[in-house]
Amino acid sequence: PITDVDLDNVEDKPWRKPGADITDYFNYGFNEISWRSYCAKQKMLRENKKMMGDLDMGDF
Amino acid sequence: PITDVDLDNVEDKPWRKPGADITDYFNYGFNEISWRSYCAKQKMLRENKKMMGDLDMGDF
Amino acid sequence: MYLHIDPESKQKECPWYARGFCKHGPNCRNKHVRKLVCQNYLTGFCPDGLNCPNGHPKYELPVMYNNQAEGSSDQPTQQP
Ligand SMILES: [Zn+2]
Ligand SMILES: [Zn+2]
Repeated sequence: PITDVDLDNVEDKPWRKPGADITDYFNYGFNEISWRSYCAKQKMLRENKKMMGDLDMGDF
Repeated sequence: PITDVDLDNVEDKPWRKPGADITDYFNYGFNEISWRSYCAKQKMLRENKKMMGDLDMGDF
Repeated sequence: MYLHIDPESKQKECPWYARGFCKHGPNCRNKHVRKLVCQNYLTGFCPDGLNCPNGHPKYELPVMYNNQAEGSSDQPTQQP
């Protein structure tokens, strides 16, 4: 999945450089912060769901 | 918000059709069942928050 | 923009960028198609699916890219 691309592993973060156009790197108006929180939401909801799968969904 | 939209009111549920990709419709690995329970939970949280807002939050 | 990359090769939409982020930026071999995001899909569900005028940033990459989670190459590996 796309969340495997860790921004911290991208060397020298070219989108931060002067003159760089952040929209060349991030689509949908994402920036570094909002992209990280989107990825966090993906992980959280997917892990939650896995846990919920172990329970009887009828409880919800 | 979209979490208030009842899936039962969505005509012909295109994501159920053969060949349909459910991820075109549902994000975060949701399916019809888990999305319904997520919406119910969100609604509960919103109502809780509203109730709490009526109390003096300084007590918390 | 410096077209040191053959524009002919930019015909294919970049699957990483379509999912929200591509580390190759302007040097990517694939086309970066800018879109508005669908707020419903960001919330979790959009009844319009493929007919939605706004972008649905998917989580998974297409199968042929799955061995390249880091986006190390923009060329798809041909699966047998
Ligand atoms: Zn790209
Ligand atoms: Zn949409």
